[in-house]
Amino acid sequence: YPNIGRVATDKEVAAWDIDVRPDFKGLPKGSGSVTKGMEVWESKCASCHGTFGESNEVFTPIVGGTTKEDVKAGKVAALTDNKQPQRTTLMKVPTVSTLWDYINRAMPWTAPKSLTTEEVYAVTAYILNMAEVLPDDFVLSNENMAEVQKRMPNRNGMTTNHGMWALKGKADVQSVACMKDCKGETKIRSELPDSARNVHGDLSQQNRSFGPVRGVDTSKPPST
Amino acid sequence: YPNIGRVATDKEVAAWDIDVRPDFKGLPKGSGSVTKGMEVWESKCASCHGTFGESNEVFTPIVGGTTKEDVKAGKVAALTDNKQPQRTTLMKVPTVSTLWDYINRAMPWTAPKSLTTEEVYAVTAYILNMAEVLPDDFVLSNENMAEVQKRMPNRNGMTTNHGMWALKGKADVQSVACMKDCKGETKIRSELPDSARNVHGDLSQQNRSFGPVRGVDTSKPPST
Amino acid sequence: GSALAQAAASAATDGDVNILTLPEHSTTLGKPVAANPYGVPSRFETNLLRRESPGLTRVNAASVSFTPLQGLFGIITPSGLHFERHHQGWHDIDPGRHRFMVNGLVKNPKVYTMDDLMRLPSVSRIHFIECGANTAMEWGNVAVPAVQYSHGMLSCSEFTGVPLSVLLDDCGYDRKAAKFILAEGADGSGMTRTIAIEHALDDVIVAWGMNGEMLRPENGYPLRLVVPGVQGVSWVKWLRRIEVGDKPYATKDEAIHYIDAMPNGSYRQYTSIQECKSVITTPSAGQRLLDKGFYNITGLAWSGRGKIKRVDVSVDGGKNWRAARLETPVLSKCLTRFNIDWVWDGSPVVMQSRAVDESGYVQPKINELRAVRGTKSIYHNNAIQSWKLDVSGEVSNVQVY
Amino acid sequence: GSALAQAAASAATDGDVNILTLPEHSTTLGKPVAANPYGVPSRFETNLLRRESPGLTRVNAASVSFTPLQGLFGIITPSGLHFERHHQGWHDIDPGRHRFMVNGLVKNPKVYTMDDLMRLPSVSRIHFIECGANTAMEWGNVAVPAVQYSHGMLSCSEFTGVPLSVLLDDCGYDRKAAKFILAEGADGSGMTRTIAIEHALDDVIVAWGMNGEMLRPENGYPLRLVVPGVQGVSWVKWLRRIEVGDKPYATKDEAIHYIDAMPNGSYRQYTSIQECKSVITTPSAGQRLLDKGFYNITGLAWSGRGKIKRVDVSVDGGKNWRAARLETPVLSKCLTRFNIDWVWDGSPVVMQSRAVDESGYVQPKINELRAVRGTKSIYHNNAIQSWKLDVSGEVSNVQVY
Ligand code: HEC
Ligand code: HEC
Ligand SMILES: [Ca+2]
Ligand SMILES: [Ca+2]
Ligand SMILES: [Ca+2]
Ligand SMILES: [Ca+2]
Ligand SMILES: [Ca+2]
Ligand SMILES: [Ca+2]
Ligand SMILES: [Co+2]
Ligand SMILES: [Co+2]
Repeated sequence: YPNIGRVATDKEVAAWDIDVRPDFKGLPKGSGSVTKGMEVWESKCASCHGTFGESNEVFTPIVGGTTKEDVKAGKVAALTDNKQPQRTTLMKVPTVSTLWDYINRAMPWTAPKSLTTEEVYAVTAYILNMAEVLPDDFVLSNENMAEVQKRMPNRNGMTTNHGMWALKGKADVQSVACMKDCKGETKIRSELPDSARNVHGDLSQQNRSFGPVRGVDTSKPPST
Repeated sequence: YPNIGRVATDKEVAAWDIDVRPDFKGLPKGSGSVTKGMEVWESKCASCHGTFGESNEVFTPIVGGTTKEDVKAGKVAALTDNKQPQRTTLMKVPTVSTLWDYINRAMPWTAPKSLTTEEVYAVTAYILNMAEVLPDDFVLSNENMAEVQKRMPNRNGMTTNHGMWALKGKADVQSVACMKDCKGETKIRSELPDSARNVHGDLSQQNRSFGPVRGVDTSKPPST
Repeated sequence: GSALAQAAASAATDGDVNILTLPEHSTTLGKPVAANPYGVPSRFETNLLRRESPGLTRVNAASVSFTPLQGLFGIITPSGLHFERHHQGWHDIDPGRHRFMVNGLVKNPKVYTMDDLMRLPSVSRIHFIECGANTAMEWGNVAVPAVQYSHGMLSCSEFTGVPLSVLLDDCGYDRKAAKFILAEGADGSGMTRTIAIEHALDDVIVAWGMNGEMLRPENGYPLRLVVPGVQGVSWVKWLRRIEVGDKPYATKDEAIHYIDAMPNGSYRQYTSIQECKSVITTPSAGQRLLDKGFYNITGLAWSGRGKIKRVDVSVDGGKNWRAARLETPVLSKCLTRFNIDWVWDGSPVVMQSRAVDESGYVQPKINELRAVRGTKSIYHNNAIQSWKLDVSGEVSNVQVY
Repeated sequence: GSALAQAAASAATDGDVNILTLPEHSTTLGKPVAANPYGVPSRFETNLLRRESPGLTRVNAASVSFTPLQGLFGIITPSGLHFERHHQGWHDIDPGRHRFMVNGLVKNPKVYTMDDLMRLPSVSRIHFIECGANTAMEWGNVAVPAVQYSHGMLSCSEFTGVPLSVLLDDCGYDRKAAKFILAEGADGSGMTRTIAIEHALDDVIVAWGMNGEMLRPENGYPLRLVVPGVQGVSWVKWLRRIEVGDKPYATKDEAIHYIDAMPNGSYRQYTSIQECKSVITTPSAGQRLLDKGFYNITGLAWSGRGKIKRVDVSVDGGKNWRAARLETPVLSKCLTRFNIDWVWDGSPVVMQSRAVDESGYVQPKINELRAVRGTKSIYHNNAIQSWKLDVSGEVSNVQVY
């Protein structure tokens, strides 16, 4: 394609190529301590995510629901027993690179990409410290990330054994299209709770005032 | 389709079924004189179409370009010799029903469907009188419309001998898709006159400021 | 190209400042969802608008606004840019009070509300609509500076409605006597057009939907006729009535206008089908190429007689032609977008496209059209369009044969 | 139905006053062309809007607005009503300053301007986009009152752009080593998603056009990735970069979200394909039928694995099914609208639709999904949707099995 595009300079690639993979390809050299991370957290993160990463105010909690046993097993038990009311970030995330990469590119939310490399290392360390994955005196660095990965509470929590990635993958749920006198129960198992009827506003205002149907006036209870 | 639509009442059909066909189906009983038509014209039509139907202000002229010979022949000569600068309504219209129907449904332009039946007869008569198709003392009515039709200057001016009506009609122009070393002249026969360059405004403002091309700044002459 | 120049300049050094210095949107929080509950185009998209052609008509309520084909993609016309042609202005009609009537040669003349109509079995189909007067200004010599004005009485949308055949059946139309229908609008002009019963029963739709939502007011809200393949004037807007009859109606717009002047002084009446046509939209007249090198030549082809079979493109004024890629799906009586690779070496070029439809009809040259129909015809100009590219990069409108 | 009542009342006498007394728009002159150079919907079309679901997210710049499927027609989503999902808000980016980079396992890492990209060979294709979290609120019990909220993270548009394969070729990607690509956005979230190279080379488009015009800002203006069949989060908006790599990237939205919780406590990672699904849009929950009699039941079906083969509709809660009419063209990874005739006799009804795609996959019941995936899965709920019609005419959301 003559005269279309041009070769990127090294500096241009460096400016944008910020992704960090699970094998730490892309991870810049550097380090940051838990102590420094606490400073970063309290000044730049806690207002949204809570002092302990527990806040549900702007997003689901980041920290919580993981145990020392999970760190050993690499599988978060609360994901099976469902005792934790919400699934926190640390309960789910299998890879420490994911945290590093995401904080580096997107946090703090209103000033993404404003953290220094040290700050990203530090605050990542601090989050893992809050979750008791890393000790108080830990200094996270490109050198020891692989070791830290081995302590991620849900590092063994993922499977790619399913058919929803490959274009010709096999579906896990196999239904059958019965056409006549189909067996099995056809009972109503769940209905809209009354409390949810008008939560989205009056539906009569969310449909046309003409046509085959009208919107239901959900500010009133159902007529039956 | 159970419970869809309902039968129209006679009055409803009468209120809307106003079309008048070339065979005068739909023409209501009534009449109107050329004299009365002149009143209507001067009070309700002339401001737009001109006192003699000649105005080019809001639309092409209604009257003009037809002759006594055309009335006899039923074919307007100026359509062949192209001596008339513009083709007026009366040069083209083959059917008097068309005038009656259109004036009745659409004129005057800012108050369509406001004329009485008598006014429509009258002003139709007056237009034909201006064109010297009908005499000054004529009274047009549902009874004599068929006679008037026989005096329409271009009543024989139409042909339906073409392939552009039927779904499978035969095309009149048959080109051939030559692919290589095609013969025949490929000369530029006509170019945009300089005077037309900027008439539609500056084209640089009518194209995106990015993409494969830019709009030409037509406020300046071409660069060659 | 200040952006281009800038990019080139900084590229010579460390790189493009637009890359090296992260843009504001990469380092700040953006706007919330539903900031626009009904979204609008970017603030940078203010140039492509429906525009009038000065002097084409004398009053702008009986006039045309043209679709900016020069910058559109694919086949769907954004509804906000659909061309307009009104004869007595447009209205925003209350759909709750709109009524639709079928009368004439039917067992039961009926009245339908919008509620009634929208309960009936509906279909959605993508069709082009072209005004019979599209490209009229160019029957004689070159007259307009851009494809918006030469070809912009052309749009293409997904229309939804009930097949007219369903309604005619519902009213019990007279299968023996019925030969024509009359469609009538509710606007001041009471626009009326005759349609053959075969066509009416074939693929005509009484439509309320356009591109997924209700028709826009300018396009007939809440109801218009869709008459695939036929000139736009028959797609009666603000539709209020269909009459079934046994003779054509010779309405104003089929006895005084939309008639085709022949060289022998006669007029062809009832010419309604829009024959096969195509045009290159980018690059096109009034545009400037910034650079030599690769370009995707792209344009539109359509036929009122069915599907597009092939589009050929010439970049040497018609001596040699190459078949372009047709985008899929190729649908009947619908725009088909074509694309073809091309490298501009900086020399002057005349580019043209030529469409062939499934009936085998080949889009003609303007001189071929004129040989049969003369130069006064106005309507139905489907000639091959030529664009001249100058060494300066400027493209202009020319006629070539 | 005051209009209905009025019509009925007057019909008893001489007829409907809306017919007998000509409406104002039939007796006056309307508005001129280009009154709106970029047109907008009728003043009577103010109810169908993108809306949020209260409580779904805590901040509205990392949230969703839903498409009002309950009143749309055909398959094209009006661009103003395209659903929104932003992670760090939306921006209206200056296209003159926007750059696109390809790097990684390529011979030449390259930078393209919008000018460059839009000169390349382009394609236009109609595809659905569905958020992986569409219908998530209903993995457990019934939670939302209308199809806008249960299924409205779904839209369908004609997208135009350059095939990603063209760009990868242009940069000389490493045919042996390349296994994945990473797509990255220019917004604050720098949205990143991994895509398999087979998919990237298949039908992925680097798109600038949507429904004939440029993308809307909320949908990624001026550039987004189109990844047909795959959940919306991969259709990276405000696209700035593609990296070619040999391993997946486990980005935040593929390691913490858009992972599917299984009953054994594990998560399925890299589940991207949107499996076959359908829903009746009219009548649907939150709507009321005014009357017994004929209705056109209509809805949408789609599959990330190709074309829709069949859609069945039941009006007895799943005991008996009839095949619906599919509107044409039926396109791959595109919405397909279905319609079926139905007469309501006034008794209670549970209506459902069930789609089958060309792979033979049958849209499952919610209990069949749960039997495999449990109730915590959130994403990829493609269960059969049931609507209950009450004797009062009110339709509501229920789960039936
Ligand atoms: C102004 C509010 C705000 C601030 C300040 C903020 N965040 Fe966030 N954070 C959010 C929101 C909102 C999200 C969810 C974004 C989304 O939906 O993609 C989020 C997501 C995250 C996540 C991913 C959680 C998950 O499960 O997806 C991490 C990790 C995170 N923030 C860390 C931080 C760190 C570290 C800082 C400070 C350096 C910080 N945040 C500052 C609002 C904030
Ligand atoms: C306010 C301006 C105005 C007034 C007043 C007016 N007209 Fe018109 N007339 C027009 C315009 C504009 C058109 C073209 C409409 C169109 O484009 O369809 C027209 C068209 C016509 C035509 C059709 C001409 C053709 O060739 O299509 C006839 C006949 C006509 N008018 C007769 C009348 C009569 C009779 C009256 C009075 C009773 C009248 N007009 C009053 C503006 C006016
Ligand atoms: Ca260049
Ligand atoms: Ca990288
Ligand atoms: Ca706090
Ligand atoms: Ca009824
Ligand atoms: Ca009649
Ligand atoms: Ca005058
Ligand atoms: Co027209
Ligand atoms: Co999503």
